[in-house]
Amino acid sequence: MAIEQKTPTTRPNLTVDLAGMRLRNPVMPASGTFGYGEEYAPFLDLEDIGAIVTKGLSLKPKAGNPTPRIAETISGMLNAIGLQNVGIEAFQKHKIPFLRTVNTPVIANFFGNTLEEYGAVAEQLEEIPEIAAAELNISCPNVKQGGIVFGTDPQAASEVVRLVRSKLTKPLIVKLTPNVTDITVVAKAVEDAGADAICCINTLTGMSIDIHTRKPRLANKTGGLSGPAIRPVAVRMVHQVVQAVSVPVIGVGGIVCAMDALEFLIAGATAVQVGTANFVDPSAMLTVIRGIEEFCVNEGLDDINQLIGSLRV
Amino acid sequence: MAIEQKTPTTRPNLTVDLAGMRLRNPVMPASGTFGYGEEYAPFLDLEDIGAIVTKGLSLKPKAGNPTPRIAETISGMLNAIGLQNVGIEAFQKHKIPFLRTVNTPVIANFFGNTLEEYGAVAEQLEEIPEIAAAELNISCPNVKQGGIVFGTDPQAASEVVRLVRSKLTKPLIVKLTPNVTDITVVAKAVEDAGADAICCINTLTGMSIDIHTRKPRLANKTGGLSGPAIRPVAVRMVHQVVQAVSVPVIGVGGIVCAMDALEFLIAGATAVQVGTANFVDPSAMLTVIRGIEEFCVNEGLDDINQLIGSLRV
Amino acid sequence: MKNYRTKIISNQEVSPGYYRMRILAPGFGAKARAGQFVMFRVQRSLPPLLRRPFGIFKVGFMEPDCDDMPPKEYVEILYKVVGRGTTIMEALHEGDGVELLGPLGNGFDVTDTDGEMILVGGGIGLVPLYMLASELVEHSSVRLLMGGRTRDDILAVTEFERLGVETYVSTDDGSLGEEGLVTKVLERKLQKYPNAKVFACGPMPMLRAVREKCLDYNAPLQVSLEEFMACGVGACLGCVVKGAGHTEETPSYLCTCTAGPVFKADYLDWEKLGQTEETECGGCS
Amino acid sequence: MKNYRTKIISNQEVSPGYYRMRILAPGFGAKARAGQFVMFRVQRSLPPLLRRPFGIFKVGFMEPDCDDMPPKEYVEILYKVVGRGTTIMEALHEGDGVELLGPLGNGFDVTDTDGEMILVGGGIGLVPLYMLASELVEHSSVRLLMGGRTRDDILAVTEFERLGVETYVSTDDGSLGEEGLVTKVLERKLQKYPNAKVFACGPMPMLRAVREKCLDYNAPLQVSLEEFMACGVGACLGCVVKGAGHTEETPSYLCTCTAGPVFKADYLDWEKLGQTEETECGGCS
Ligand SMILES: Cc1cc2nc3c(=O)[nH]c(=O)nc-3n(C[C@H](O)[C@H](O)[C@H](O)COP(=O)(O)OP(=O)(O)OC[C@H]3O[C@@H](n4cnc5c(N)ncnc54)[C@H](O)[C@@H]3O)c2cc1C
Ligand SMILES: Cc1cc2nc3c(=O)[nH]c(=O)nc-3n(C[C@H](O)[C@H](O)[C@H](O)COP(=O)(O)OP(=O)(O)OC[C@H]3O[C@@H](n4cnc5c(N)ncnc54)[C@H](O)[C@@H]3O)c2cc1C
Ligand SMILES: Cc1cc2nc3c(=O)[nH]c(=O)nc-3n(C[C@H](O)[C@H](O)[C@H](O)COP(=O)(O)O)c2cc1C
Ligand SMILES: Cc1cc2nc3c(=O)[nH]c(=O)nc-3n(C[C@H](O)[C@H](O)[C@H](O)COP(=O)(O)O)c2cc1C
Ligand code: FES
Ligand code: FES
Repeated sequence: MAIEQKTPTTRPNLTVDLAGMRLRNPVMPASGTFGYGEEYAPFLDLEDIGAIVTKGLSLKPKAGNPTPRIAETISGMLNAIGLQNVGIEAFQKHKIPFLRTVNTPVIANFFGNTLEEYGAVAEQLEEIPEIAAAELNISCPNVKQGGIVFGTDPQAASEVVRLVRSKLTKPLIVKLTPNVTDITVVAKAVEDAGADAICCINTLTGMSIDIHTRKPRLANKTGGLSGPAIRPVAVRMVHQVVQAVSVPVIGVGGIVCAMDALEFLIAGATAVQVGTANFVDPSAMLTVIRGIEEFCVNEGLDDINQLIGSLRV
Repeated sequence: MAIEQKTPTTRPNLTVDLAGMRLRNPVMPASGTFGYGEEYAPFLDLEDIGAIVTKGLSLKPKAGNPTPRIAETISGMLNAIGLQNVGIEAFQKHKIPFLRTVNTPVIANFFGNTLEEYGAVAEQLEEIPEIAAAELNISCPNVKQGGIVFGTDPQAASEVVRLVRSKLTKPLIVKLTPNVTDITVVAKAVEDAGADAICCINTLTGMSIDIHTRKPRLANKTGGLSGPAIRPVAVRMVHQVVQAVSVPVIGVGGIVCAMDALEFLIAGATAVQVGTANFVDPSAMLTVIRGIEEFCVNEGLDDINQLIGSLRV
Repeated sequence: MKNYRTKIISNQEVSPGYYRMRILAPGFGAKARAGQFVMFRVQRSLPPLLRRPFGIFKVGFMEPDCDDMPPKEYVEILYKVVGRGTTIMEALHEGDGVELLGPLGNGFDVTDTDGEMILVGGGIGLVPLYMLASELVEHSSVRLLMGGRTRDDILAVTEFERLGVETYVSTDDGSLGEEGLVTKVLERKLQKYPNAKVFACGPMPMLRAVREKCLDYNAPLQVSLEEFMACGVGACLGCVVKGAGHTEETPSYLCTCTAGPVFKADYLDWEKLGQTEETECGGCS
Repeated sequence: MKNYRTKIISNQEVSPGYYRMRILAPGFGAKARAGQFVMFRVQRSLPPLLRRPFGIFKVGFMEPDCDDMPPKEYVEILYKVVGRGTTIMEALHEGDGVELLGPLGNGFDVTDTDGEMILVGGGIGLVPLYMLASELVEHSSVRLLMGGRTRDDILAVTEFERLGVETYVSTDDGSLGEEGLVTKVLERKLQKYPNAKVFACGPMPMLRAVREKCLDYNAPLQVSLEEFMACGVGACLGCVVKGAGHTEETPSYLCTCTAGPVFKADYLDWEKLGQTEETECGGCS
């Protein structure tokens, strides 16, 4: 009896508060690597993870890029999906009914190619009750501004966040691109513009060439580098952003196992996202969650929050 | 007889012209990974490689950072050596005598923490006849400008290149940092300021945390990420820079074997540098050179220059 | 579908550069349908990072190791060594631990059993046709037209014959069977059997030629396609092909991993299938 | 020194978590000196990326495989399984191909053979002491003080005895030999032999304690250090320690791989040895 009672009390608390949401644990998928949730339902219980993050949504359906869209690199992969998605309307009609049945907060990742598009999607997300929070991807080229990426310009980033904020009362997470000189400048800009949390990083722009055909491996020439290869860059940026802002930060980039996730948490991330690793192992997130729990037990911590930001410098 | 004669004539030409230098082949070490040349002399014939590139030199000897200075990451490594070097004077006195005996062009990598320091080193390099060319590393913090890195600001980059150019008649290679939003802007700035060639990339800033001690793995907290992990980023940037400028480009970042080097050459690099791979295999450069030659033979090319920039897009 | 963490039963070279690997997979066969595939994890440590897709060649049961054990259910793949992952695979041995996600994807539609069944396989494209043949021979007369560059690329033909399939071999260099392209044989068969249904898997130029012939003779065609895959379950959107009627304005992209790998030929946009096109966007995701 | 592309002769667990690996290395022994090390390439493919440094435990010759063959010259390392690289190493077998760079670094100075020789080894720090002992026993009387946490960390002691070395074992938990720290034994020996010379290798706290005792008794000390290494040949400057007299203004950094791994204790700055300090610069290279 005594032993039986002990087990539950020694299980560490893994719940974290993120921008007004309470998550059962700090582990969620990275947008674009988990479809709309349903795709991975056969492989893991969606009620075991902290949140579900959808593929990036846009106002209208988006066709994406020609193939090849993916290429493997050393300890990483390049992708140039081109943000293919069903569009916000079809999402609500065809994907929400399934998500409604899952007792896990749904975070809708979204984007636009113009300021207006961003605003319009935000308005619609506000109206979908099943969506707990929105994750704003600002790694997209601003077609009106000659294709400069919103997220590489603090001014443009601030503007889009301000607009979206004005349409959205739900928690707003802003996801930053790492392809910038100083990520803290953009982080501060989006915090000032009203972000409730910051997610970093998106993919590093990369390229790979097939030396036999002498063509780029991706039809789009360049693509986004993800996977373990980029983890040191992601950890560095998360650490920098945590120092620079006071809103919570979600760490993402190259997480495969619990040790990787712990680096981000110790650096100060309130939650983490697992991306490419889902492709390698559909139950990767469960392994990460179990490993974090085990680590807390071994370190004698009864609450994950004692770990977050515990970096000794 | 006929066969004997055939062999030499079918050996492809590997010599390339780089900023006024003629190199026997396009493969050289990346600065900081090959000491001052002598360290690797027991392992490979220094007259087999295209050039020797020294560890970064400064006006005065530099102590560098505390240890740990290196940490392994997935398919890469982080370093925060802190640019330890013997200083230009000791270099001339103790390292040049050996280099004089080697019939391979010596490229001196150098840096400063102020504009004046950069200028002063350039003046001294100009006076050392054994030095064929100078490689200007602008990835250093400008101590006078509050530590902003010269190479992340096109203005500052231009200024330092202009100054160095005014002191140096030897070929001037400028080495760029990848930690910028748009590397083509910096590339154009340094070309305009008088660079004869551009070398990219230096290391990506990264960080790794020991989850057990909860400390950064490097005493310096952050360090430079190098090795195969960064290759897709390097290839992308080399491709971008080749499009943006008309001076030759040296490609560096994650090259381990000939296939890797060929990606850069096809993307338009006139030469390549091998860095971290020297640590893994001291004869890595020879393997790369042999592999490039073999590739040319297999592709029926009699001149490496037919390959350079042959990307099909 | 599920992720099997399991072991290799055997891994043998059957022709130069081609291997057959049997993997222990209890419960797999009942779910697997002809034309489906698995995502194989080459090794637990990196690299290579991503899983590799392989068609299901066979499913079945082997004698148990001893009397009181259940028979060992297996899935068998047949693969060609082409790159990094398959080079690691060829060195694997009986008893080595592997991971296998499957069965995945959309298989052949075998509901309509009328008429002659003609299977066209090019090299390693033969793989999904074996299970298909096993199902089809129950109701129909089945012919396999098997093509390859040389005799080394002609695989497992006797096994098809043992099923009762009539087989026709052609090689580019004439080193086995008829010299020339498999479509030459196909044309003769289509002339002979006006009611034939065609099922094809192989390199894109072959599929394209098969498609032309089937259009000429008005024969329904199903093809199995290959695309680069990261996830295999419809999550990454890396493996799409264009559906019939695809335009820039009304795009129709189909996932090879979920809508395929087997498609009815008419559902596809053959215009640019298997060709690389270029665009230029930021390409972040 | 050179890069040996060679094969493993044997790789055996000698105590829980400790392995001895013999590697074929013709011509190695003639160049190797006590205290030197090798850079071992764990595998040809990644990861791990970097080589791992290991002390040279032994060099020697084995019986040839048959009459007409030359005897097989080998180098032997003794390693503890601690992380990714060594975990891969423990699974290696006879005949597996490996690469080995060496012999590298600066070994023990054994020119002065006067007086008693006291070797102090902590756990795996025993490794470089075996070759040292073999050389020293020629001219001097040699004592080995071997410490470890438990009996499992006490290695190869009988081999030292076979050389004619007097050995003293102590363990933290008393599971073998004397209970307590090896420095307790050292103190007794230093009291007894005022002319002793000390050679030590082991964890930093042990080295620090040994250093204190040697200062107390005015005994010359040589220590073998460990630092993270990328190149092993003085090129990367990753492995430095501070030399005696190091200041911010007149810095003196010594490469562990070339100036060491063996240092005369007086040449080192013991203040911060083995401690992590912090600075903050761009840290690009
Ligand atoms: C649905 C499907 C079924 C397949 N069935 C079989 C089969 O039964 N037998 C068989 O031998 N092969 C099959 N393939 C092809 C097989 O997946 C590739 O040959 C294999 O992934 C190559 O791996 P590699 O690491 O050896 O090659 P790599 O070194 O990665 O690349 C070599 C070449 O293989 C191809 N390739 C690499 N990765 C993929 C990928 N993820 N998807 C598709 N092609 C890739 C590319 O053309 C590349 O140029 C199938 C592919 C798909 C999509
Ligand atoms: C000159 C020298 C001689 C050595 N001799 C021996 C020996 O004879 N036997 C032995 O068992 N060990 C020896 N070591 C230590 C040995 O190099 C490490 O235990 C080994 O590199 C760990 O590799 P890993 O991949 O298993 O561990 P990792 O997973 O890389 O790391 C585990 C721990 O090992 C240590 N380590 C990792 N890489 C290095 C490195 N490049 N240099 C130093 N320490 C590292 C770190 O403390 C790290 O926390 C020696 C080290 C040096 C510098
Ligand atoms: C195939 C793929 C598709 C992606 N799609 C999106 C997306 O739609 N929106 C977004 O914000 N990020 C997208 N990303 C980026 C990931 O969410 C994540 O930031 C990145 O992959 C780094 O994490 P990882 O290394 O764990 O994969 C995508 C990544 C991949 C690999
Ligand atoms: C240990 C180390 C030291 C370096 N020192 C310098 C340096 O002094 N000057 C410089 O311009 N680059 C320096 N670099 C950067 C390399 O020259 C090269 O740009 C980078 O490592 C990427 O190439 P790689 O992936 O082949 O290593 C250093 C890199 C390493 C790993
Ligand atoms: S492989 Fe990921 S969607 Fe098809
Ligand atoms: S390990 Fe590179 S200098 Fe010592």
